[in-house]
Amino acid sequence: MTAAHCADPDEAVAGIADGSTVLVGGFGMAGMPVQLIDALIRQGARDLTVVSNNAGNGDTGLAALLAERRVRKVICSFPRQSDSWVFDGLYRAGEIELEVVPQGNLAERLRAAGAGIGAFFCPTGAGTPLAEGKETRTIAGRTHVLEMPIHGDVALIGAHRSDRMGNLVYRKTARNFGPVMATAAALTVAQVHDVVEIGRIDPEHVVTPSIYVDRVVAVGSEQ
Amino acid sequence: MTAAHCADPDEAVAGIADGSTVLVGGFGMAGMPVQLIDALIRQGARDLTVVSNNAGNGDTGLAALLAERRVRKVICSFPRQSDSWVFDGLYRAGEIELEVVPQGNLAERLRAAGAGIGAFFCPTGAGTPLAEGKETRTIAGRTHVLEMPIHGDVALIGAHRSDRMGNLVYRKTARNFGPVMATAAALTVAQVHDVVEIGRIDPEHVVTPSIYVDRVVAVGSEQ
Amino acid sequence: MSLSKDEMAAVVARDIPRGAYVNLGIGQPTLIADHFEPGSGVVLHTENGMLNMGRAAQGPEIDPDLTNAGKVPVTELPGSSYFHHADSFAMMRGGHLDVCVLGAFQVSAGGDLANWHTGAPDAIPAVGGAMDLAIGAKQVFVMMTLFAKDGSPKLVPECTYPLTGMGCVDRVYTDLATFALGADGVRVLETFGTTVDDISARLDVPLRRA
Amino acid sequence: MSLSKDEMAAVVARDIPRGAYVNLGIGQPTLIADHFEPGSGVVLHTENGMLNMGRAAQGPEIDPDLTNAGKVPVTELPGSSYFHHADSFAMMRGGHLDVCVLGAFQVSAGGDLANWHTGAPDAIPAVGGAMDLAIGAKQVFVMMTLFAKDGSPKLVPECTYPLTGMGCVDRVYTDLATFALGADGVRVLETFGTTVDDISARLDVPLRRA
Repeated sequence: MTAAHCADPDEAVAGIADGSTVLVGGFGMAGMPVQLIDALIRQGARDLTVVSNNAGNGDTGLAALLAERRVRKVICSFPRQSDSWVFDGLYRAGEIELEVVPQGNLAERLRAAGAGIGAFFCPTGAGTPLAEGKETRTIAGRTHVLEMPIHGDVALIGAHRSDRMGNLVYRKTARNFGPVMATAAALTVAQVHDVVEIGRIDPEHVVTPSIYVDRVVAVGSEQ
Repeated sequence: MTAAHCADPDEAVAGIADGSTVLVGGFGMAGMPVQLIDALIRQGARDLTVVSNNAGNGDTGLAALLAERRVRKVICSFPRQSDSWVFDGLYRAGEIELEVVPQGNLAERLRAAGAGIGAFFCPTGAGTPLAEGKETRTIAGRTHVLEMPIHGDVALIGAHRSDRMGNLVYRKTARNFGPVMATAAALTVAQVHDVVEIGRIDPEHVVTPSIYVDRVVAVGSEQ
Repeated sequence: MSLSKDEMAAVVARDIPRGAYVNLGIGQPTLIADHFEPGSGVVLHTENGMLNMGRAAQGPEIDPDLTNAGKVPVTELPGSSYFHHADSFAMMRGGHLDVCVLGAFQVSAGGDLANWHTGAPDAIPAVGGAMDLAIGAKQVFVMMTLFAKDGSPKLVPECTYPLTGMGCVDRVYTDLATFALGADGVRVLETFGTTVDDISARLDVPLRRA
Repeated sequence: MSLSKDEMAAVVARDIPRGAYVNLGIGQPTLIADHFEPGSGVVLHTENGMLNMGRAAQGPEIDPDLTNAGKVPVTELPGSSYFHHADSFAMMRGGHLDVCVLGAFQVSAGGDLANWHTGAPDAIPAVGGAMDLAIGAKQVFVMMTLFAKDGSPKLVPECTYPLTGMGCVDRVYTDLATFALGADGVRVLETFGTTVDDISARLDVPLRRA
């Protein structure tokens, strides 16, 4: 169905259930759906699994969600950063589960979920601790590891612009995980800087076609 | 390396070896690299495996290549068309090998080759004659079939425009197989309507990044 | 009176929800596009890489770079988008289309679909995107006559033609009746110029009334 | 004299072919970008979705939507392109980059790479894109000091730290020497302010002369 246009971020995250797997876009601050995460904090869902490249920075956004003890598990490629003290503290206290996934496997497992791929073999991580316990197979003389899709109940992504149908475009490296996560979740929510009339985005330039977008909320110009 | 700009289609297809697997873009005439195929006919390589959605129409292009007995095997999703008499005749005479692949598997197997995926499981074709002899596995309660990548020695594709680096954009549904095949071949050759200076294609709008393009030839405006 | 092709298309169109993302298979299902109500918001997908496809192109609208999966020139609607073949089939195979409508040679009571190959030994096999659509869409509708030209039923206990997909068909729209296929068997939703009893007498498939 | 970080970066830059597509890992390898000759045509990839990345952004050039993999604001060069994360890693994993340069804790004589985890029991694991780069690029270069701060060698018979990739390193650029790794073992290509004999005496790895 054509994307619903929400009045504010709270409406955009309404109904996210306890126990959901939430895909959160962004790489650093680029493409990070800050207002949607803040709304998710207000919304109250708990026992969440968060799939994102990092595990929160400073005391805001994802880190604030973690600090509220709302996240049971983080699936990410790089939790450890200079300002990831909230995650670090929870992890060292044994109060949060962590699955570290090579960044390419993270992206490809999300894509697989969106593309109807049940599992795939790839060489990343073969012979390393991150492949321990996983099925392997030699293909074309090389060890491959079997990887499974990561499906989201919800994807929260940041994009640049949407049209009224929900077609999305991004800006520069803020594109990152958004287009992939949009395909991998049952409910995709996008925050955008602005929403334009249908026909104002050239069909050749659409990055995320409207079929993947369920809810859109405009959060105004870039900070 | 930055794409080489060829003076004509003959230079663009120079060096294609006998026995090569040649990926040929296009869906119907949209995106069909007509001038490159004509040049391949003049170039003389034989014993080819051609991977394309169809198996030639009328007496020109792919059909002409087939008629010259230069193709050992066709891998495609839909060989049978109202004007595929050249292929039909060779097939019925037992003079050409055919592997019929569901169109989505064709696209996904090409993508896998370009993306470093050694094999993948998907439900397409499970329980049908096209999955006979293939490994299957039940994932999430559903029968999946193991599919292998299709690597090309050469990809011949038609795009709309290139810049001097080899970044490509396409027009409308002529995009089809070009971007996927460009990633799946050791040598990718693109025919385009025109070549523009670097910087004239917006980095947000590039569909095939220059890294995938080895040779470009401008063939002038659309017929 | 049994339904004409156009009337069948209208019945299918009526059952497609407003705003649905839909793929209409090559052949008869393309007729359905003419029967959506104005403002239905139905968005058509074509597997050669486009969403929000418009009607067939006429005269000067014809652009060789813009065709549907049947290679017929078409138009684009505002809000359309283009994507490459792997992305297009990922959309189909990943379960994102709400409905696809396919033609068929045979459908079994268990929802198996046969629509790509008659099994004739001299036929050249050609499958296109049928197997991907059959397994991918949230709902798979079939549109066909209920009986072949030789009078044999096309809704059968088991397909004798080679399969396109297993247990994938949800609804069968025919000239004589509409059927819903599910875990509880085959239900007749509607009949056209005939009765459930008459149809039942001509099929080898047990039928339930709606 | 052993090489400074900047001098090591210059040595690596010299060995990267003109026009190559290159990924420079976070940390020391980013210094290499300053040493390509004008007109080298080297195209830098950053795994967060860009080809033809320019230098670090200064002052008003800073755009929060344009960073490198280290999250440092950067600039774009004419002819750049943007793509999403799955496409970006497909580019890496599919073998399309000519060279990647990574830092390392240890490299084994057989080309195993350890650069993501010290194995310390209280360390929080974090891998980023290192494992994908290690297996994906056509040539994997490592840039590191030859000895750790405690004097232990980082070019070793077998890695004791957890692996990033198996048998993936082609060249090792250090402050004291450059090594080529291959089926014939470890060859010293060049030394800096020292001799092969001196290095040999301090490593547990048999060395061949270029």
